[in-house]
Amino acid sequence: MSMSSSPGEDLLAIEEAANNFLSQEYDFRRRNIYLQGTGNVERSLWRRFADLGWLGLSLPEDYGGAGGSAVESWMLLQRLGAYLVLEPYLSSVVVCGWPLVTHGRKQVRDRLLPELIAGRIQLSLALNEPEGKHPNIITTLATPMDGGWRLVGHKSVVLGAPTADYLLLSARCDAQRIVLLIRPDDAGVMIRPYRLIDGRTAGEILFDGARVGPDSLLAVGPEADELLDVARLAGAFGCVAESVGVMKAALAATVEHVRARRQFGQALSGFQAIRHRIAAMHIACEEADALGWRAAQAYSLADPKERLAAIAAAKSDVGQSARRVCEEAVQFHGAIAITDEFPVGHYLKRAVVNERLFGNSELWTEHFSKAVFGWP
Amino acid sequence: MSMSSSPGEDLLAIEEAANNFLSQEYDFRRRNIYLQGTGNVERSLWRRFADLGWLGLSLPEDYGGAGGSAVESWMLLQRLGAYLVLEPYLSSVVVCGWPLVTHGRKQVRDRLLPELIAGRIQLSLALNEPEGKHPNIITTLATPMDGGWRLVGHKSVVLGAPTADYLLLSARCDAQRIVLLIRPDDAGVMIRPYRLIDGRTAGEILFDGARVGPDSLLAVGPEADELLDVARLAGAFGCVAESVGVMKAALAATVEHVRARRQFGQALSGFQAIRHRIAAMHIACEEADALGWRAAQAYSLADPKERLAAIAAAKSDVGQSARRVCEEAVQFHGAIAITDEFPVGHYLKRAVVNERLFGNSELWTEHFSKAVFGWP
Amino acid sequence: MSDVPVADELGGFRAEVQRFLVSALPPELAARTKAGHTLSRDELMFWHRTLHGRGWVAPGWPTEHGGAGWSILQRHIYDEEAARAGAPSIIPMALTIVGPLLIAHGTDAQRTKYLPRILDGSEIWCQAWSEPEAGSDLASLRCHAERIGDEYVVNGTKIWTTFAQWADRCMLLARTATGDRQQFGITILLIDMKDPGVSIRPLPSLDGMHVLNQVYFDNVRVLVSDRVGPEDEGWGLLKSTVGHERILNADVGRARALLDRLIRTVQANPGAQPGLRSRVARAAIRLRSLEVLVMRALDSPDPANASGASIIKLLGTELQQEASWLMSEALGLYGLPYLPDVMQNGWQNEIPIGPDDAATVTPFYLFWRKASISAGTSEIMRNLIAQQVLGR
Amino acid sequence: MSDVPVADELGGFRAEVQRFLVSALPPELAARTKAGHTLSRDELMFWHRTLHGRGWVAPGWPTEHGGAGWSILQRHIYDEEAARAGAPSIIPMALTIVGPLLIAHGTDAQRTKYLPRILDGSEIWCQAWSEPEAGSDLASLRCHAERIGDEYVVNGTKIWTTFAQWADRCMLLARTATGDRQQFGITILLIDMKDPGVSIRPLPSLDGMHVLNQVYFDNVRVLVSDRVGPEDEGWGLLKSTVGHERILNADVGRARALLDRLIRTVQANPGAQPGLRSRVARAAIRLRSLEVLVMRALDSPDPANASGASIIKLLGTELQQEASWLMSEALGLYGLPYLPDVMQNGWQNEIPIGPDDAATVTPFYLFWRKASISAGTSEIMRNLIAQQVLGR
Repeated sequence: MSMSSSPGEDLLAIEEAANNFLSQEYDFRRRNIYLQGTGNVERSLWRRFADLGWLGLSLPEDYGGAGGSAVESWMLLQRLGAYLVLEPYLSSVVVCGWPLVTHGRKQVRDRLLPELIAGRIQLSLALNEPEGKHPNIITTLATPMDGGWRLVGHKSVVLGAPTADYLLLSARCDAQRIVLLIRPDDAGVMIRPYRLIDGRTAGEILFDGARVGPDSLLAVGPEADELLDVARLAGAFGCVAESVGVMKAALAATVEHVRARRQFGQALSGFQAIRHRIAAMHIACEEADALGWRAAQAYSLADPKERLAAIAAAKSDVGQSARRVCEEAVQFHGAIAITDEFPVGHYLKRAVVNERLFGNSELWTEHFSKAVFGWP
Repeated sequence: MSMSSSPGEDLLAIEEAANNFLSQEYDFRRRNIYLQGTGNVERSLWRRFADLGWLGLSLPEDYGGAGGSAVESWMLLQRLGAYLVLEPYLSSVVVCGWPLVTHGRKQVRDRLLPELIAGRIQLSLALNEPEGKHPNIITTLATPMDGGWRLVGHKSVVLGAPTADYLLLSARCDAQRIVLLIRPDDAGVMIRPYRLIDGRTAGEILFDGARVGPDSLLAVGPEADELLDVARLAGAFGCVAESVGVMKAALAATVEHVRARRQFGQALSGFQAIRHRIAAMHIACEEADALGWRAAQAYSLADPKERLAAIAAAKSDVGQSARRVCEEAVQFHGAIAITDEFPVGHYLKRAVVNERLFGNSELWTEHFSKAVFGWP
Repeated sequence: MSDVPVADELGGFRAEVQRFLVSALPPELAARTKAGHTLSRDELMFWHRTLHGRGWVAPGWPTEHGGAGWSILQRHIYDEEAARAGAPSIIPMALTIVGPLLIAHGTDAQRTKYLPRILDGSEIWCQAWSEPEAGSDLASLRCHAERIGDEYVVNGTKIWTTFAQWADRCMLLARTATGDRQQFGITILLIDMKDPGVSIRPLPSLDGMHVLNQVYFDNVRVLVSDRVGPEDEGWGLLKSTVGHERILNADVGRARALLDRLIRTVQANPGAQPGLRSRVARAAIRLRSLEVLVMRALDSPDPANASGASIIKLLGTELQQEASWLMSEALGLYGLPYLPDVMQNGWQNEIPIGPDDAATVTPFYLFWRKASISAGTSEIMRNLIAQQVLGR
Repeated sequence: MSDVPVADELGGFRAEVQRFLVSALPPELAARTKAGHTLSRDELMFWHRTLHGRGWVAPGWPTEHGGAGWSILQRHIYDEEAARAGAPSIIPMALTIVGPLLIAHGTDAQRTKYLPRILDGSEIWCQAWSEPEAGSDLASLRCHAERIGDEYVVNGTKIWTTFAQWADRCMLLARTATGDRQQFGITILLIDMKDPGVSIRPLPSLDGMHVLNQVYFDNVRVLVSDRVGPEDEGWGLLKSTVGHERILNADVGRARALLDRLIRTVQANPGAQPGLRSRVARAAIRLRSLEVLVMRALDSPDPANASGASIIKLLGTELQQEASWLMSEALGLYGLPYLPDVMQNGWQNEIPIGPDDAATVTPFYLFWRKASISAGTSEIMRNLIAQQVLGR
């Protein structure tokens, strides 16, 4: 198949539309108001995301989506990052929606995806556990009982959990992995909600003998493994896309600042040491954008190893470099960027969170080495 | 005990004397002439080193030395690095001489050390083997035979081997390690000599059934282990000291160059990006000097763990930072530094070799973690 | 981690400091400091008064003014031991700047009026220096004081004023004249924060805490008797007083406390990745070199102007920033929740989310990006270092 | 490593290049190139003539002048495949600079006289641009040409002249006038290296090899008919011609070949440390991003001036330097011996010291520090990038 090196006009149109909407409805002042909310009042915005076609952008037309591929989401997610959008788009649409296109019980998918695309529900993947860093280790136990399951365990730092209508829960059942679809208000499910440092919601989920019925089964065994793999890759890719948007926004703010701000009789942009470091920030943005774009395109490749390699390469690079670019942005802005009133520090927060979610740079460098060189 | 934070006047006098001699007898032009030699003609210089008191500087007075501690050598070794001295001071005096002060059979030590201090012999430690990076793995076999040993094995990249009068050889004998003192002209010992990229001599040593007599025994078992440990630490420390001298010299040359060289109508030293990077070079030199100084002082500490930690910290840092400072020096000098006629590239060569000898930064970072944090 | 070697004769002093800390520092307070909790005003002032009781609250002041009269080396030793023990850092402005300035350049009346209340903690001070358009280039400040009779009338605004919300008094840099040299025409005034025309806008930091403020002066009247030194000459007075602080600002004691905490975090987390461990070791190695550089600066005849002072400020802050990041990374996902109540009060009756002291770590990392910005940005430090090496 | 995605329509071209390389490139030569041996003049000229036989020796020239008329994308594809196959890089100066310059700005007589002998390899060219006091700031050059009748008389010296020792002819930048703008008054002259007054001083490089030279001109006489373009206007001609080269200079093909060699070295060395492996992976990841950036630049309407060109030059050379260092490091102690004969001729009848191709690695690392210096230093690239981002 033929691949392009940069987004074409159709994709740029998505970017422009997103900018138009977000600059109106999600400027930094409005965002601060949303941030004061409980995390659940913005369903009106969520429904507008649906109206804008964002929720179904890369989901199949059969379910009411636009049938796009990952490159369309690549454009949108960058904007959601750049505007520091708090809604659980990543956790709901990308991490849960994308795997449901191809994996899981068909009845469940056919029911959930149209609801998701229409903006009527939000989803969250309950995967991480407190014990280990490695997401493959699952200790939450699903014991078969009365045709359904009894759940005991603890899921930690679950992105989007507090507002989710459904949770995709990974658990161990006998020697296999299993993915169940449960509701936060199922008996025996307790969520401790909080915000992350970047303002997005997350929570601890405790299962103390919760009981769920037989219809909650989503996938089991190899099917569950694959679903979780797809979800993790989607999560990594989504973090990359958001963070590339974040770092570009941080760079743009910094360029504007150093041109305007004067010190010792000249604009900051006149100091060569600063100029060279801003050149380095720009290069980091270009490299990150190139890797993210390649990862987005890799979603259309038949070769799953190349897809893994492309996403791993991007997550490995962008995690760190987005944070470093944002640290530089803070440094060049000076003390103003240490205040919570000013957007630049929030770019750094978002970059920090995205660097760590779904595996950090070191982990994905290992994934890359394994996929490409066969190194253990 | 009381420790000072910087060298006092007595130590500065050693530095000054070394500078006086080397700037006369070992300027870069003369060095190039020495470099054209076979590697063995400079015994006249070696004997002058003895006359200057350098060979016995940190060796006991009983053997004719000056009875100094490691801090005296710290001053001298930096100068030997800064002047890119080719003589096997490090391999002979530091790597072999220092452990012989405290370890090995007394008859042998009593015979060798006075000869070494008087400049009549050179020594070399045959430790590394081609199989592994880790110096603890010894496969060279010493089989007891007729009261002596039969030797089969291969020692690789042995610093100073081509000019050594005696080799300290590590080998395996039954389940223990053993250190033997052999001569390069012993039957069955073959040396393939070469220069390293920095001009110092080294060689491969092949033992194909060589036979050595009972009097060649230097140490066996735990005594051999200790002797080799002391030698490795001494080698690491010596590389640090040399490289700190090298990086200071590279910085000094760079400072001179950027002040003199004009581009686009101003001195290079007027460009802020260059100024900040030269500040970083200076900081790297200060940090390296501080760690090296602390390591030199640690030789006087009773606590062997702190000595190991101090030397490991220094080798871990200085290996990399000396190379990076020299790479910057080359970059700022431009094309002239790519020519072999100009000293700056030779600083880089020396830094590269010292970074790798006796274990690289990564290895010594691990040693440090183990000694200080108990990490595996 | 081993101690940096220190001359014997101060061993006795170190032991005295240790004894005091053991007896005077409540374990709960030490635990809160070590866990990085945001301390309350009461907690900070409790420790201020405790130090005052021991005569140590103003370590650098001469004894005749109620100070401890310590050398900079003794101050360094105290800082080290205090950080190790988990003693809080008290609110510093009055003790490190205002006091020394008054002692050197104030009038007897000013000293009599202000110093005792600084020492006993009955008045908290802030320093109003930076302005929205004058940060690193402090001399370009514009907040203006006009002399009218025996008063100055101050108009303008100051920013990044630490603890202005608690301050009773303020040391202000105001412009009284403009000329060719920006440094000329700056005057130091002492202001009562309760005076009419003084108002404060809180500036919450990235960690959500309230430390920084913007202060507005709207026709605030100050008696000429509350001017320190001659009119227009404040810049020179200030430069001659701030001196030492750059070395102590590196706060090796705090860096070591941070690193110790980092190492405990990594130890407690056997899954920590090898790359992270290696970076932790590198940070520990850099701390060792910083310790030697600090000792060298302190041993030099004029520590304040020792050529190493800028390097120490730069390295010290970089190292603290690196350690705070590594600690956040070592916590993995548990470094991400934002729990402001827990940052202040610790876990009360709930089961902690993640390790006990996790909540303070990433917010500290975020707030502490400030370290390379305040008290001379890292860029200014590099300019100074380059000047020492290259001239001009 | 996977290929960068490329539009279908060039698949046929790539296959054609591959077929040619398989049939025309002797395996021994490919092996020597891949092992990094220093190739002889005969080997380089053999490959020059082979390419000439296929019509590909001047890929960027228009076909009417005997070139291949390739687009820059085709040239990139050729470079990739050539690097992968182990084809040598031929002596480039005449083909990438002199030829395009004569085609654009030369006279018919100059083209007729010089181009055929460039193409068939019967004349080797060097370019004499830099001077001891004019490196990055090339326009400050001082080598001087004085017009006397229908001749110029050249006096001065040039440095870093690659392969001057083999060159039959030289393209010289000489100063013919001085004025307010340094760029004015530079004239391009074509010189026969056998002319009286031309002499050469070899400048061995850090790897001990002889590639660079200093060239002296002592009253060398050049006919006005050997001037390219108008007097004093050489700078503008040159700038309009050098264009593309910056993207191709990044030489992604070579970077990938280096990285492939690096990965083989690491694979063959199971003791390679985890830190090293992780840095190798990082380099491979950066190569991926460079591939996309190069494709973007090549896809843009004006690749030579695409804003990415400076980034590509900077990243490409950094990546090659990093890969060459990592390869040296992966060899451990066997990266240290200096064996100049083996660098040129490989191991003959001896047992190799260390891995077969170890001898070329560290010398290449040393020599290749040049990559961030020549053809625009990394500092100049950063200046250009900053200008694009920040203006001014």
